[in-house]
Amino acid sequence: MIDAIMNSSHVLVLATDSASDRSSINMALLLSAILFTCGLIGFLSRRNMIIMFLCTELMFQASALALIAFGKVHHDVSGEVFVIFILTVAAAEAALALGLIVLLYRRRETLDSEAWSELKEA
Amino acid sequence: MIELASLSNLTAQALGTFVPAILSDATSNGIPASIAAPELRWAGLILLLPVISAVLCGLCAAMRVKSKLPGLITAVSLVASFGLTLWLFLSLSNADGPVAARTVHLFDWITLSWEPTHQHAATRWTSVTAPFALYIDSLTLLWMLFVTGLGSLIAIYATEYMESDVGKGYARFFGCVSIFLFAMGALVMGGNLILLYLGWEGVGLASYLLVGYYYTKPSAVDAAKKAFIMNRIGDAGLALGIFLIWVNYGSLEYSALFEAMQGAGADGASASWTREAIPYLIMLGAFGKSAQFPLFTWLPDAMEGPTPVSALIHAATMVTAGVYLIARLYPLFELHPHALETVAWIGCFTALLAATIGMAQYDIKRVFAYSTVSQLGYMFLGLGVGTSFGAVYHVFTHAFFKALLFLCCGAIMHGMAGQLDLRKMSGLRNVKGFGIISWTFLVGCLCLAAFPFSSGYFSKDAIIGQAFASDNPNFNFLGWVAVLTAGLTSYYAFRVWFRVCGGPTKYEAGDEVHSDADEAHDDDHGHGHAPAATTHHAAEHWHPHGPRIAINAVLLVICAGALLAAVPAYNAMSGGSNWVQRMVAHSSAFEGAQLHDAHGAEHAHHALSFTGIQDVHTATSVVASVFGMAGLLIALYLHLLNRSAADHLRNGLLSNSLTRWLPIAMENKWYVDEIYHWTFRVPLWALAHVSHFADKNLIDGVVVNGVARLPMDLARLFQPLYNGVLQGYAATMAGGLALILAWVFWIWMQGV
Amino acid sequence: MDFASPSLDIQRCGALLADASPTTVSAFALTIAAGICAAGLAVLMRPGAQGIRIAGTVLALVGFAMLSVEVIKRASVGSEAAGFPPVFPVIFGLLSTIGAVRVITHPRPVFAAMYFMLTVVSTGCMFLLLGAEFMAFALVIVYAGAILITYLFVLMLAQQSPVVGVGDAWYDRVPREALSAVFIGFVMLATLSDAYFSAKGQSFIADKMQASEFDGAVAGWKRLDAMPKLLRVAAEQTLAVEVAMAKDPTAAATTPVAISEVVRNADGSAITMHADTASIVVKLTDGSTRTLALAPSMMPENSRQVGVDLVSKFPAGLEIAGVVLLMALFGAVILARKQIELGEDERRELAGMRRFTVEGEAGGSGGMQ
Amino acid sequence: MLKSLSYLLLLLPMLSAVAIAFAPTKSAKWIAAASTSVIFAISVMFAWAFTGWSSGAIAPLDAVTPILPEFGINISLGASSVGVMLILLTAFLMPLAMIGSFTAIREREKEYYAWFLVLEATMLGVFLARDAVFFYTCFEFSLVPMYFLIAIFGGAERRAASIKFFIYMFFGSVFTLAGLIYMAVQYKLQIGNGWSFDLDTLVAFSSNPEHMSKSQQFWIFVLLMTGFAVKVPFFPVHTWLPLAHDQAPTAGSVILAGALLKFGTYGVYRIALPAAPVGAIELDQFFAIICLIGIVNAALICWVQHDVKKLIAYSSVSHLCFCMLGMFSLNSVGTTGAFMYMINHGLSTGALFLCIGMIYERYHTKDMDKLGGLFRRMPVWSFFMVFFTLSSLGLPGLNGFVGEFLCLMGCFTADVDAVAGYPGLLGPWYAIIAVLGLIVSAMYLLIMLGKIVWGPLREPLDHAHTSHAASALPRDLSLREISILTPIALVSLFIGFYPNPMLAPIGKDIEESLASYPKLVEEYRQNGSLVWPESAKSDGVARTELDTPTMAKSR
Repeated sequence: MIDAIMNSSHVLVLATDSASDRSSINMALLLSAILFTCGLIGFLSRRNMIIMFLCTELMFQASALALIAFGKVHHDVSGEVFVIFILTVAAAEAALALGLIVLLYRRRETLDSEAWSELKEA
Repeated sequence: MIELASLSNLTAQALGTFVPAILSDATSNGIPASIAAPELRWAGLILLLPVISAVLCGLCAAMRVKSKLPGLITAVSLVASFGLTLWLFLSLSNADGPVAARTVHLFDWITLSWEPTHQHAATRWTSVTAPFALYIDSLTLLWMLFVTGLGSLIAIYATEYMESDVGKGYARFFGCVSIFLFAMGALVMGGNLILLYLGWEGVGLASYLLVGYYYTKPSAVDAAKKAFIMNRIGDAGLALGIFLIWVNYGSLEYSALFEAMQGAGADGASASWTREAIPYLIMLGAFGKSAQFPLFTWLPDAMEGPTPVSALIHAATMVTAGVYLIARLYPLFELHPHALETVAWIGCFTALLAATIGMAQYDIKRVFAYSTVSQLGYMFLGLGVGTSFGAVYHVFTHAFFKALLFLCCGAIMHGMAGQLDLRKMSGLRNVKGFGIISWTFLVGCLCLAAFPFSSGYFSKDAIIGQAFASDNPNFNFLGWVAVLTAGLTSYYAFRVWFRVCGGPTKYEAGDEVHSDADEAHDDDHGHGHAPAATTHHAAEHWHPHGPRIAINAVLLVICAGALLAAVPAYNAMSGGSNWVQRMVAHSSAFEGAQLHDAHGAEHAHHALSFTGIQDVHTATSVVASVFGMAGLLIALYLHLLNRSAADHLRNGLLSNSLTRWLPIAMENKWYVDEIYHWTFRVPLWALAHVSHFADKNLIDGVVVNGVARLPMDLARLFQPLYNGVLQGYAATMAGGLALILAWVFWIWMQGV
Repeated sequence: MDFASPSLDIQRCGALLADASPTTVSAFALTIAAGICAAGLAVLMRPGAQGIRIAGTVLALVGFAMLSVEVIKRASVGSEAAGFPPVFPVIFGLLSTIGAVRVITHPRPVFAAMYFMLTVVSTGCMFLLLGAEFMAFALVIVYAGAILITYLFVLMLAQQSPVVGVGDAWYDRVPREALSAVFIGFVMLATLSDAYFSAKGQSFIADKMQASEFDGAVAGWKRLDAMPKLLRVAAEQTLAVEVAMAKDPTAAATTPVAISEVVRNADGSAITMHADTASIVVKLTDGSTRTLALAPSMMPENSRQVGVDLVSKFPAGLEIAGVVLLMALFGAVILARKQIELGEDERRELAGMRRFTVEGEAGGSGGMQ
Repeated sequence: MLKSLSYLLLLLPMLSAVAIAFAPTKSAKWIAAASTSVIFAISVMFAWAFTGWSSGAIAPLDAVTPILPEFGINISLGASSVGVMLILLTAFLMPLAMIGSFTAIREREKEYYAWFLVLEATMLGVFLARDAVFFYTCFEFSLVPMYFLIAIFGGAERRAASIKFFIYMFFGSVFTLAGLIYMAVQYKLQIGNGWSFDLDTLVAFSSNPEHMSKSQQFWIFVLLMTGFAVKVPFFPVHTWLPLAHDQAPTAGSVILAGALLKFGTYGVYRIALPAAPVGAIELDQFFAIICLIGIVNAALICWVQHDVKKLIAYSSVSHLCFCMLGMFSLNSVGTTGAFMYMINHGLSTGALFLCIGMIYERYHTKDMDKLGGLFRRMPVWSFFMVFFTLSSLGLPGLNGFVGEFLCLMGCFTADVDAVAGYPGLLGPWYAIIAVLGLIVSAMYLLIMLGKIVWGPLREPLDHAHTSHAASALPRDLSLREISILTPIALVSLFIGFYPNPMLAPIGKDIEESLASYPKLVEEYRQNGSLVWPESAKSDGVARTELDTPTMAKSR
C-alpha cells in the first residue's frame, strides 16, 4: 500500500519529464490554434446558424485547451479554473442561443443566417 | 429810370457798402473767442421746454386725452421758448459791438480722455469730449429766433389745423413737433459737433415721424422712410466728416475747433487726404438734410406729412440746417476753396433742376416743395460764392415767405377738403373766407419771385450779385444760371397764384385724405379707404370753409414777418446797417478776408459791366428783376389771361418730336427717382438677395453643414462592411483581430 | 504574482521572440505549413468531386504533419534529452483536428455535431495528457453529455430533412465566402503558431516552466495546508511510512504512535517549505513533536487542487457563474415556454397591410439640416 | 462683503433652480421672478460695494475655493468694472425676461424657469471668473440650459436649431480650451512653480516676450479667438445665430442677445487681447476686415428677411461685428465704444425680442408679410417698438449711439496718416465701410417698422380665432408687459443722455488691461512689425520637461 502511495504520483500524469511535457504542451497549443482557426473559419463561412454556434463551441474548446496548456506552463491551476467558467458560459450560451435559434427558425422557417439582415442600413 | 438808379444805389448801399467795414472789423478780431458763461444756464430751458412739452404730450397720448390740451401745451411751451430766446438775444446784443460767443456748459454727455501719447499732441487729441453745452453766438441767436418764432406760430396754426385729429393723432403730432423743436435747438445751439449731430438726427427722426403721420397711407410711410434713409446717407457723411475733423483738428467743440482751424495752416500738418475730404463729407451731410442735388428727392415726397409740418420742417427750419452747418463751419470751408466752389455748383444746379421740375407740377404743395429745393440751392450758391451773409439772409427771408406759402397751401387744403391740384381750383380770392389766404399767398409769391423790394428780392440779389462780383468766371456763369432760375421761380410761383387765386371761381373738393383717413377706418377690419363715404360727402354736402381765427392770425403774422424781413435791408439802404449781416459777421460764418481780397464790391469790372451800372449789386438787381418780371408776365399770360394757351403750348411741345422730351421729363421730375431706383436700390437689393442666398446655402449649407456631414459621409464610405449579415460583422471583426495579432507579433514585438 | 502587468509580460515575450536568429527560417517553415493547411481546408470547403476532396484532405494532412513535426522539434529547444516521441499528443491532436475540419465541412449538421463530439473527446484526452484530469472529464461530461445533446435536440427541431433528389439544404452545402474566411484563418493560424513556436516563444515557455516549477509546488503544498483533514491524513500516512521505514525489526512491540495534532505556526500555516521539500511538524499523542518530510505524492490530486483554487481564489467568479447559469435557465424557460409574439411588421404583413418599417427610414438622423 | 455677495450671485440662482424643481408648478414662475429680482438687487449691491470703479484694476475678491489644488484649479472670483457692468446687464435683463415669459410658457413651466436660473448662474460665473478653468466651465455650461430651452420651448425647427447651436458652440470653444491649456502648460514648464490657471497670471505670463515667442503668441490668439469668434459671432461662423434666435423662446432670445453673445466679446477683451498682443496686432486687420464683411453682409441679409425675429437676429450679427470692429481698433476710444455697444446691444436688441415675443403671443406669427399697421391696434406696443428700433439704429440721445459713435471714432483715431491721436491700427477706410452698414441698418429697420408698425392694418386671418383660444391677453400691451419694457426704455434714455458714469470706469479698465498696447501699436505702426523674440527660450525647456514630471504627476 505504501509503495502504491509512493508511486501514485506517476499514475495519472503521463508526462512528467520536461521534454515530453513540453512536446505535449506544444501539441496542445498547436491544437488550440488549429481548433480556433477552424472554428473561426466555420463561423465565417457556414450559413447554418446551428453550425455557427457549433463553431463558437469549437473556439471555446480551443481557448480552454490553450488555458490549460498555459496553466501547465505556469504550474498553476488557475487555467483550469477558468476553463470551468468557460464551460459555464458555454452551457448558458448553448441554452439561450439554441432557444433563440429555434425561435428564429419558427419565424422564417430557415436556418440560414442571411435571412436575418435587418441591421444593415438602406 | 432815374428813380431806378437811385434805388439801385440804395440797394448797393444796403448790400455792399457795409461789407468792407464790417469785414475788416471781423477779420482783425477773427472769430470772437468764446466766453464761458455759466450765468446763462437758463438758456438750457429753451431746449428743456420742448422736451417737457413732448413728455406731457406723450402722457396725454397715454391718458387718451380727448381735447386740444397737447396743442395748447406745445404752443405755450414753444412760445415760452421763443420768449426766452428773445430775452437771450436782447440780453446779449449790445448796441453795435460784436456779440461775443458764449459757451454754456449744461452737463457732461460723452467724456473720454486719456494721457497724451504724442509729444506734439499735448493739448488736443487727448480726449473725445462732447458735453451738453450751448454755443451761443449771433448766428445761433439768429437761427433760434426764427426757429422758435416760426415754430410757435406754426404750432398755434396747427392747433386749429389738426383739430379733426383731436383724441387720435393730436398728441402724437404735437409731441413730435416738440421733439423737433428740441432737436433743432440742440442742432443750432449745441456747442460741439456731436451735439449738432444729435440734433441733426433728432430732426430727422421728427421729420420721419411727422411725414409718416398719416401712417395708414402707404405713400406717407414710404415717404417717411425715404426721408429718413436719404438723410441717413447724408448723416453718414456728416459723421465721417466729424470724425475726420477730430482726427485733424483734435477737438469737437466749436471754441477749440475754430481756434485750431484758424491756425490750421501754421500747425505744420501736411495736407493729407483726410483733411481734404472733410468739407466734402460735411457737404454730403448738408446736402442730405437740405435736399440738394444727389439727395433731394425725399423732400417733395415728404409733403405727405401734414401741412404745418411741411411749413415748419420742410420749408422753414430743418431743411436750412445744411446751410447752418456750412455757415457754422465756414472757417473750415474757407480753408478749402475748391469745396466751396463745389457747393456753389451743386447749389446752382439744384436750383435750376428743382425750378424746372416745379414748373411742371400740378400739386401746389409739390410746386412749393421743389421751390424749397430750388431756394435752398440759392442758399448754397451763396455760401459757395462766398457770401454767407447772402445765404443766411436768404434763409431768414425764405423761412418766412416759404412758411407763409405752405401755410396758405395748408389753409386751402384744409378748406377745400384736401384739394391740392391747381387745375381743379380757380379764383379762390373771391370765395368767402379765402380772402386773407389769397392775399397773404400773393405776398408769399411776390417774395418768392423776388419781386423788387420784397424781402426775397434783397436776399436773392445779395447772392447773385456776389456771384457776378467774383473774378472766377465759373461763378459768373453760375450767376447767369441763377438769374435764369430767378425767372423760372417767378413763373412757377405766379403760375400757382394765378391758377388758384386768380381767374373765374371754380373748385372741386379733394378726397379729405388728411383728416378722414383715421376717422373713417377706426373700425376693426377696415383697410385703407372707405370711398363710398367720402364721395357721398364730397358730392352733396360739401362747401369750402374758410379758416378760423388761429390760422388767419398766424397767416397774417407770418405775412407781416415775410414783409418785415426786408427791413434790415431797408435799414441798410437808409444808412444803417443790415442787422442780419451784422449778426453773420460776428459769428463763425463771417466771410474771411481771403475770399474778398480780390473782389471787393467796389471794383470796376464785373460780369455785368455791360449794363453800364458800376455797382455789381445794382446791376444784378436790374438784370434779375428783368428776368423775374418776364417770368411773372409769362405766367400772367399763360395762367390768368389765356389759360388755354398753356395747354396749347404743352401740346405743341409734346407734338414736336424734338421737344417732346422736355415736358415729359419735367413732369416726371427728370426721372431722378427712377434712376436712383435702378442704379442703387435694385443692385443693392440684388446683392442682398445674393448675400442671403450665399449665407443660407453656401456658408451654412455647404460649409457648416458640410463640416457636420463629413463624419457621416466618412461613415458611409465604410458602410458596405456592415451588410447586416452576422457573418459580415464577424468577418470584419476576425479580420481585424488577425491583423492586430499579425501586427503585434510580427512587427511591434520585433522592434521591442 | 510575477505578471504584475500584462503589457510587460507581452513585451518580455516579444523580447524573447526577437533574439534568436533561426526564427526567420522556422517562422517561414511554420507559415508554409499553415499555408498548406489552409489550402487543403480551402479545397475541402468547396463542395466538389471526390477526387478533389481527397486531394484537399491529403494537403491538409501534409500541412498538419509539417506543423506537428516542427512543433515537436521545437519542444527540445533548451533541453538536452530528446525524450520519448509524443505519440499520444499527435494522435489525439490529429483526431481532434479531423473532427474540427469535418465539423466545418460536413454538409449535414447532425454529422457535424457528431464530429464535434469526436473533437471534444480527443481534446479531453489532450487535457488528460496535460494532467488536467478533472477538466478532461468535466469537458466530456458537460460538452458531449449535455451541450451536444441540446444541439442534437435543436437540430431535430429545426433541421429539415434532406429532400430526396436535391439533397441537403443549400445553405448547408454552399459555404459563403470560404476563401476569405480561410485566408483570415490562415493569417491567424500563422500568427499564433509563429508566436508559440518560434525559438523565442519556445525558450519563453521553457523558462517559464522552469521558473514556476517551485512556485507550482509551493502552491500545491499551500492548498494542502488549506485542507486540514487531508493534511492530517497525509501526516498520518507519512508518519506510518516513516515509522515503517525506520522500524527497527528488533523493536517489535513498541506501542503504536499516533498524531494528536499538526502544529501550526503563528501565521497559521503548517507546512514549511525548504529548498525542494516540504515538511510539517506534528505533535504526537505522547506529547513529543516530530518533523515529517512530505513526499511529492502527498500533494493533493488535480481535482482537489482545482476545487480549492476555485473556492479560495475565485469565489466571486464562482458565484457569478452560478448566477449566469441561473439566468440562462430562466432565459431558456422563457424562450421555450411561449410562442414569441409576432412583431408589428409581421402582424401587419399577415393582415395584408403595408410594412411599417420603410426602407431607408431607419437611417434617418435628426440633427443638422 | 463683496466676497459673500459674489458667492451669493452664483449660488442663489442655483438654489432657486433647485427650489423650483421641488416647488409646485404654479409657483415656479413666481419663484423665478422673485429670485431673479433679488439677484438683480444683489448685483446692484455688488456694484455699489465694488471698489474697482476708479482704479480700473481687476479687483480680486479673495474668494478662492480650491477644486483641484494640485493643478491650480480653483473657483476664484473677481471682477473688473467691465465685468460688473455685464453682471448688472445680465441681472437686469433676467427678471424682465422671466416676467415676460409668464403668459408665453404654459407647459413644463418648472423646467423652463429652472433652466433659466441655471443659465443665469453660468452667465454670472463667466463674468465673475478669475480662473481659466472656471471661466471655461461656465462658458461651456451655459450651452446646456440654452440647449434645453431651445429644444423644448422653441419653435418649429427647435431640434435642429438646438443641436446646431450646441455643436457649433462646442466645436468652437474646444479650440479656446486648447489655447487656455496651452498657456497653462507653458506656464507650468517655464515658471516651474506648479500649475496655475489663474487668468491674470496666465495672461501676464503669455504676454511676456520672454515666455512666448511671436509664433506662439500668434497661435494662442488664433486658438482663443476661434471659440470667441463663434460666440460673438464673426462673419463666416455666424450662421447658428439666426437659427437659434429664431427658434428660441422669447426670453431665450433676449438672454442670448443680451448676455450670452457678450461672452465672446468679453472673452476677447478679457483674455485674447491681453494674452496675445502680438497675435492681436498682426491679425488685427484680418479681423477688422472680417468684421466689415460681417457688418455689411448681415445688414444686407436683414433687408430681405420676412421673419421679424430673423431680421433682428441678423441685425445682431451686424451690430456685434460693429462692436468687434471697435475693439479691434485696439485703442481706448474704440474699445470703450465696443463696450458701450455690448451693453446697449443687450438692452435694445433684448427689448426688441421682447416686443416681438409680445406680438407672437398675440398673433402667432412673426412674418412681416402677414402683419402690418399694428399702430392702429397697439399704439403702446408700437411706441416701444419704434423706440427700441431707433435705439438699435443708433439714434443720438438713445443708448445705441454712444457705442456706435465711439467705435467709429476708434477706427478713425487709429489712422496711420493722422496728425496725431490715440494709436491704433485701423484707418478711416474701415470706418467708411462700416458707415455703409449704418445706412443699410437704417434701411432695414425702417422697412421693418414700415411693414409692421405703420401702413394699413394687416392681421393674420385666423387671428380672431386664435386670440380667443390663446389667452386673455389684451389687444394692446398689458400692464405687466409695459412694466417690462419701461425700465429698459428708461435705462436706454439714461445711457443715451448720460453715459459718463459708464465711460470713465470702462476707460480705466481698458487702460489697465490693455496696458501694453499703446506702445506696441505705436511700434507696429512705425516699423510695420514688432520687435519680439521669434523663438522664446521655451522650446528647449518644453521638450525636456514635458516627458518626465508631467506624466509622473498626473499618475
